[in-house]
Amino acid sequence: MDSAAGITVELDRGVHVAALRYFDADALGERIGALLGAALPSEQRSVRGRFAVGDTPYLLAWRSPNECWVLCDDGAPIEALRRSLADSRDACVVVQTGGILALTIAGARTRDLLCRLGSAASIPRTGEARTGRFADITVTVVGLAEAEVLLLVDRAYANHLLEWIRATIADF
Amino acid sequence: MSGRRLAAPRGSRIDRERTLSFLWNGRPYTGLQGDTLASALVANGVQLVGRSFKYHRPRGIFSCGLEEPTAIVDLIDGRHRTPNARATVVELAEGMVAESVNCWPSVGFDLGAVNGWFAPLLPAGFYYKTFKWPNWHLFEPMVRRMAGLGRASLEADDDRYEEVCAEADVVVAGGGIAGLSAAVAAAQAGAGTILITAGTATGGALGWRDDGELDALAAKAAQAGVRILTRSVAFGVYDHNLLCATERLTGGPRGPRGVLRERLWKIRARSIVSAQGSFERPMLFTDNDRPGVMLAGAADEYAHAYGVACGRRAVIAANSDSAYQVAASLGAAGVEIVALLDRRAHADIGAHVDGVRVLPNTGIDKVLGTSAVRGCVAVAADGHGSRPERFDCDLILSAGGHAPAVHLHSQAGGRLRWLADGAMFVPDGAAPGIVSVGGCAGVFSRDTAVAHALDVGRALALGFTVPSATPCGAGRSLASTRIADARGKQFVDLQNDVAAGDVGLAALENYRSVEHLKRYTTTGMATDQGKTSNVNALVLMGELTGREPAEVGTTKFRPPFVPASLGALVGRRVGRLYRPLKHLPAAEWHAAHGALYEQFGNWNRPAAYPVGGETLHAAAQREARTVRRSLGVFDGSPLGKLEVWGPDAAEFLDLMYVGTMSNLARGQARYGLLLNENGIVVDDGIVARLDDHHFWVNTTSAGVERTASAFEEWLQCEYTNLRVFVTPVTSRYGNVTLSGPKSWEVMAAVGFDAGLSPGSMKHMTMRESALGDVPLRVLRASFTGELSYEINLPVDATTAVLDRLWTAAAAAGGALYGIEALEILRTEKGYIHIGTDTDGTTLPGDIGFGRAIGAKTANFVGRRSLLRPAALDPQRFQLVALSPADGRTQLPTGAQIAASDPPTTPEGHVTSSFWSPELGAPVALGMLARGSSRLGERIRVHHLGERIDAIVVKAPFIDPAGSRLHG
Amino acid sequence: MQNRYSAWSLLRGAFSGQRNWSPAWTDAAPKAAYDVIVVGGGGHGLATAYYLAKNHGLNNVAVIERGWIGGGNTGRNTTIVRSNYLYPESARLYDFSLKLYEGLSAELNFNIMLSQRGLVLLAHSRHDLDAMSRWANAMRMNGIDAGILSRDEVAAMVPGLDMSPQARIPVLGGFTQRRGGTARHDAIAWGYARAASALGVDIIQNCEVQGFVQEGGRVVGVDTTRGRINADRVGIAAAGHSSVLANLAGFRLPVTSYALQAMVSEPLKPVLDTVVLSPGTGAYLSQSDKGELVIGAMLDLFPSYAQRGSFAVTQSILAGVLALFPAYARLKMLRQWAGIVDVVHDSSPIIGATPVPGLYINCGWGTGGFKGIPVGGWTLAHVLATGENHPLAEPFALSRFVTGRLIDEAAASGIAH
Amino acid sequence: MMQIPCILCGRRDESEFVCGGASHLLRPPLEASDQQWGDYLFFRDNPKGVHLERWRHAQGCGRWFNVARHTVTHEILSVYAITEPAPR
Repeated sequence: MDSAAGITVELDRGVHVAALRYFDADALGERIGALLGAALPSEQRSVRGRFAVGDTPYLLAWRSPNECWVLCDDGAPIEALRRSLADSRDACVVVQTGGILALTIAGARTRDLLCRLGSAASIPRTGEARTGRFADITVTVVGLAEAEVLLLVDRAYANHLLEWIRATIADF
Repeated sequence: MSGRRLAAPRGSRIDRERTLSFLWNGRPYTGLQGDTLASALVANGVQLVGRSFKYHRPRGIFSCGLEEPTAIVDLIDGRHRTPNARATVVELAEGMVAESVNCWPSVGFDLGAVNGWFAPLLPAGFYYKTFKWPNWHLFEPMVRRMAGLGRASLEADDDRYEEVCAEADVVVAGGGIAGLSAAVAAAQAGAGTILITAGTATGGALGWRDDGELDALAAKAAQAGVRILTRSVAFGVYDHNLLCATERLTGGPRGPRGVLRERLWKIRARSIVSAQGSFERPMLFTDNDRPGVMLAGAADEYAHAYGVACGRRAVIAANSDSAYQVAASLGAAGVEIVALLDRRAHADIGAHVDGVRVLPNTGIDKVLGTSAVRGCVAVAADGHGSRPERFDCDLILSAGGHAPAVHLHSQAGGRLRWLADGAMFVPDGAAPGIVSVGGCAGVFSRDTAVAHALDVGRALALGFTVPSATPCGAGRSLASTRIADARGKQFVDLQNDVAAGDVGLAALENYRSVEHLKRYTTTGMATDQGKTSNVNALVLMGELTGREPAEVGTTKFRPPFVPASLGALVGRRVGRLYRPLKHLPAAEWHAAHGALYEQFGNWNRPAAYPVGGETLHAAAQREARTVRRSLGVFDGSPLGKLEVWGPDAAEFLDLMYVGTMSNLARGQARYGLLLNENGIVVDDGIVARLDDHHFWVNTTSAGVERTASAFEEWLQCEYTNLRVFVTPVTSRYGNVTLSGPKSWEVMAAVGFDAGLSPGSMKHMTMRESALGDVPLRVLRASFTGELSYEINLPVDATTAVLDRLWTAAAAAGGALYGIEALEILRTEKGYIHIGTDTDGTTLPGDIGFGRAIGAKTANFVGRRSLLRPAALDPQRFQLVALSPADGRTQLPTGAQIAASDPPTTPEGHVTSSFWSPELGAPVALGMLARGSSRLGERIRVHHLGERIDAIVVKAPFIDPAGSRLHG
Repeated sequence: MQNRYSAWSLLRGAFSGQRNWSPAWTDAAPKAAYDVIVVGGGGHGLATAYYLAKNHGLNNVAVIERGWIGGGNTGRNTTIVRSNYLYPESARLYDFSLKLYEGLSAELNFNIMLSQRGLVLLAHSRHDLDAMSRWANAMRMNGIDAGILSRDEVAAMVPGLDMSPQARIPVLGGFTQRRGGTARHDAIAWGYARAASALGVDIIQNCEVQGFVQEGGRVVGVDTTRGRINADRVGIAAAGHSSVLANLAGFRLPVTSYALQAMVSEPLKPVLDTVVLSPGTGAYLSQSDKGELVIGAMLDLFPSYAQRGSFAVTQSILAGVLALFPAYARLKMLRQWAGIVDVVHDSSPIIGATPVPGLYINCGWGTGGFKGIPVGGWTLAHVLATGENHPLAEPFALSRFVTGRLIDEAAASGIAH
Repeated sequence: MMQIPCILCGRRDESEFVCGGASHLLRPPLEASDQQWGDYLFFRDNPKGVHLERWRHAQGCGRWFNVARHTVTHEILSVYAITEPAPR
């Protein structure tokens, strides 16, 4: 964990991530509604809910019209989701755990940090998931609360992002 | 030594209680908190601060702001130098060290001043006319030494810079009264507003004249929530209303890590308000560059804002009503105004001043004094009338009118018009997204400026458009600031030493377009970017060529409005943050096992694992030999990995790759070559079928993003009917590759499933398996020609599995191997490396894929390009294997193949070349004209003058039957 | 009658109060007809006119310029001249150009300040080293000077480079063409204009071509903002605006116009003697005789006719410069601008006939037009005068985009890894 | 630096996108002549004015879409789906 006045940054090692891919969110809605208990997120939105089985909390983050990321602290529900779609010709689940890393940033200066990483237009409001250019790389930022965001980044670039963040908050 | 500190209450910006010491040209001085370096120098009576660019004439402080042409200094802090700082905007700090530029040995005695003696030989553009014989090379080194201003240090800058992005409804550039008014009105009407101001507080250059209104506005701004950036200058307007500014940070004391020195602001605004005021235009008179000649408004600002008098007795040379205000104001501050020489006829003068002798139709004929002004001689400006009159003075103030700072307006694409009355260029209507207020709109009447700015602020907040301001308040000025029949040098561009005569020469020689004028004479191209010289230059050109200034026009205004430091423009993108470098999931493990890291593409990868002081070469030889004899362990994690899924995935991959993928059985894998639409080979890889509609695609490490992008583009833009997803999974999977005859033996020892054994799993197949609870995707494919297993596994398990495999491999006599050994191994087998053995001209037929294409019926990307005449040319370069004729001499990579010595047309080149530890001889690949039909032929390669004979041989060099692949 | 430029003429100037000088070129009003019209008053167009008169004895020639001569890419580039090209066709073309440059100050009696201080290409990886070995050897085979530099040699030639072990962009060595360097860009335009004008060529500024007059499918003249001008041979040398003119004449080109940025720092005492190119970062720079660092960028990668340049590209190129030269962070950017370059798929020029008989073109130089000015003019003049493409230009005909015989100088330095 | 209105994500900085060049090119079949194939591969209108081109929100949602943009002012007149016909 890194911190400075008004901000903490923490790499979340335990998170499981999968890409849920679908041709048509509406058509798929019914099929996985039973599993997720919620509709897939619309453009640039994120959805929080609990898996029907096991009541495990998850977060869905919109990536594109054909993809959203499923985040969960447990791998089992994601594997269950993958298996339940295994015979589908309309959707699939690609596990990305370890390949996509999650950083939680919280504190009053969260927005100050984000606007030192990327353009204001790419910074999400609470409840949004915006993918954009931060620290010159692609990052999906999920607005969890007023002063709390989740950053999702390709593992290969996570170091770069963390170094940029550390250099920035060292000057806070 | 005529400058001096005035008594309080003069000096609204300084704190007389806080003294600061500084070094100027090696001598200690003191100034006050709030001083600029320039104001402190003036207060200390320092008048000579620099030397001009070409003639090395003595120069003083000319202005009080960012338009400064002559007081250019180097700042020195510790090991670092900041060259070419403008003393007029450098905030004085305790311990500051500054020195003059472009003079040697000292600013007082500068040997470069001999140039001044030869000035008649050095008119504008003289260098185009001479130094040709015998050769410019003889003269150039001398010219280079003479040129340049400050000195740069070659020590890496350890200060830091950062970039901040912001959005605003309204951003106001300029914190003077007009800008502040606009910002307050906008914020009060509900707009998110940012105000950018150069000073330490709002108020602008005329802030010291405040009567309380500014303070009231500043309070309102704070109340309305205007975000104010002080010490900041907006330097550029870019597409779609992006305003960029730099903010100077004071940062506190310098620690060992340096300081955060500057901040770049990138502000995307719905509306931009330009309120950057205006620059005073100097008068053109003979020797108008002498220390002690300066802008009138600047002397006024020094007196009132810094409590510094620039002289005791001043003569004002005027072409503008503003001079009268300065006369009164400076007189009140204790500077004696000897005379006000107004170049205009009596009828044009719209102001007056009590107690000052005003001479209409009068200008300066000459300035007395060289390193300091001692006086001047005045004559009738129109060349008729009274006889010359001499004035003793130590200060000459130049008040030629004003040039609105139309820069941001013009950068945004706004047009300009010439206002004959005020003799100035003003915005001609509004440019999209930007409105000018105050001085930069030509509005010099304070009340009108405030009223207009308030309207503008309010309207922009509410989304209305506002009519442009009507310029007013400047009075009448003449376009020309020069007297008739001026003799000697009247400097137009003070820093670049461009005199009126140079403009005349440009006119005479037909360099009449304003751009030719600029380029031929270099006027306006100095570090002050022509802020005080451009209008005078083009007015003069107009006079000389019978054109109005509007016809001559201005050069284009481009960012930056003021020079911006490269560090600030780059922000955090320095050092490791310049470009992300990717690290292996098991990076630390490899480091602990002796990896010698090198960058390959944007990956940091082990080139080899030297032991016991081995060189890279020796290590790679040992590693390659070990792979062939027993086994090697390789981290292939960077290998590109894509999952291609969907009902149409097979059809799609057929369209993408040269090879056919739709007839792969489940679990089978095939080599694929990817072309661009022009038929050029751009990537290769292996496609494995996991399920009917599910494929695993390996690409090259560097090519994965390009390949994934190409797939997406074809899917989204051309094959829109295909139902396929391409999901990159490179980072999700680690890849540990075992290669060598003992590969399976070691895997079996570690406990891998027996179903993976060479007996039950064939070459070019993929199996899903598991090691304990670690799920695996194991591919049998080989880039070494040996029995190989590419074990793809969840990335977080990479280090653990790698460690287990290595423990067993080491016990079996194996080696870790890096990229260099891999290159040796694949070259021995004649396997190509795209981008090394191929280039931007290589077609699949050139590397042996002609027959595969013939067999395929389906279309694929780039196929039509392979039917053009160029693709069918029998002379094409084709991939060959090469051996040195003597069996010993390694063919250098990049060597050219040609039968005769240069100059000649090469018929090929060596693309990959290594020493084979297995053969004890060199092996090489190359591209050779008609290569595939030249087996056994003797060729000659050329490398930097050296010639080596070689034989075209059959690939591969090792195991032609390919039996080793199968274990 | 023009002055001859020399030290003596300057001395006469000193004694005459600089009143002895004549116009460098004469501004002409358009005549009704010419033997040849050259559209475009940049370096290429002016050189074409000069060589038409000089090499082919054609003096009844007009150069038509929309704005002011040398105001396009000729006056907006980073002034680098070099001939380090990979393929024999390009090597011959560009080296012919460099050789013409080497004699140009004397030939034009105008100091173009050709400064062959050498250029250094930086190798940032072993792949780069191999590619540069190929490059250097290819050049040597084509009879052009080239050499390989070790890491230490690069460090000695280019002070200030970050050679530390932790450098993000390591420098492993390099490649040099010692005859490479810079020339004064404006002087090329003015020098050719002056020499062409002296040979009787009409230089017509502020005259925009609005259409090509055709009869029986052949070009017979141009319509301009200053009226119709007849000529049955017309050459186009308009760089980034070539497509606009081609569209007027009724055909398309394999060209896309992009903004290419450049910028200069404030003038400094000498810090950099050679031209430095870093293909890995996209940055290239040199220090002008005035002391400014002249920095070139990669393209703004979207079609544009705006001579501005995107700030994102400015930042990215300066980041590349600072990655190589960390000390330069304290320097300041003084000016930034962009030229509109005519980019062709294979980064090689197009010289020769167009689909319209009588109309010839010289374009497609993309980011490298400045170094090609002399040969571009030489070969366009040749085809205008003789109707036959010059042998040097033959491989660069428009037809290669149909046959596929591209001369790929962009990708020649290697693509995928 | 422009702002490109992504059809899904709204206005974002130009640096998040890549431009794919002219839109609405018709890909000829294998049987096309060399001339037709060359026209498709290389020859472009390259207008000084409104250009119909495709962009991808590469560092965002990854979508390709069409943009009508002026090549001098860089003003964006419209954005529309990649499958939509050219606006008249």
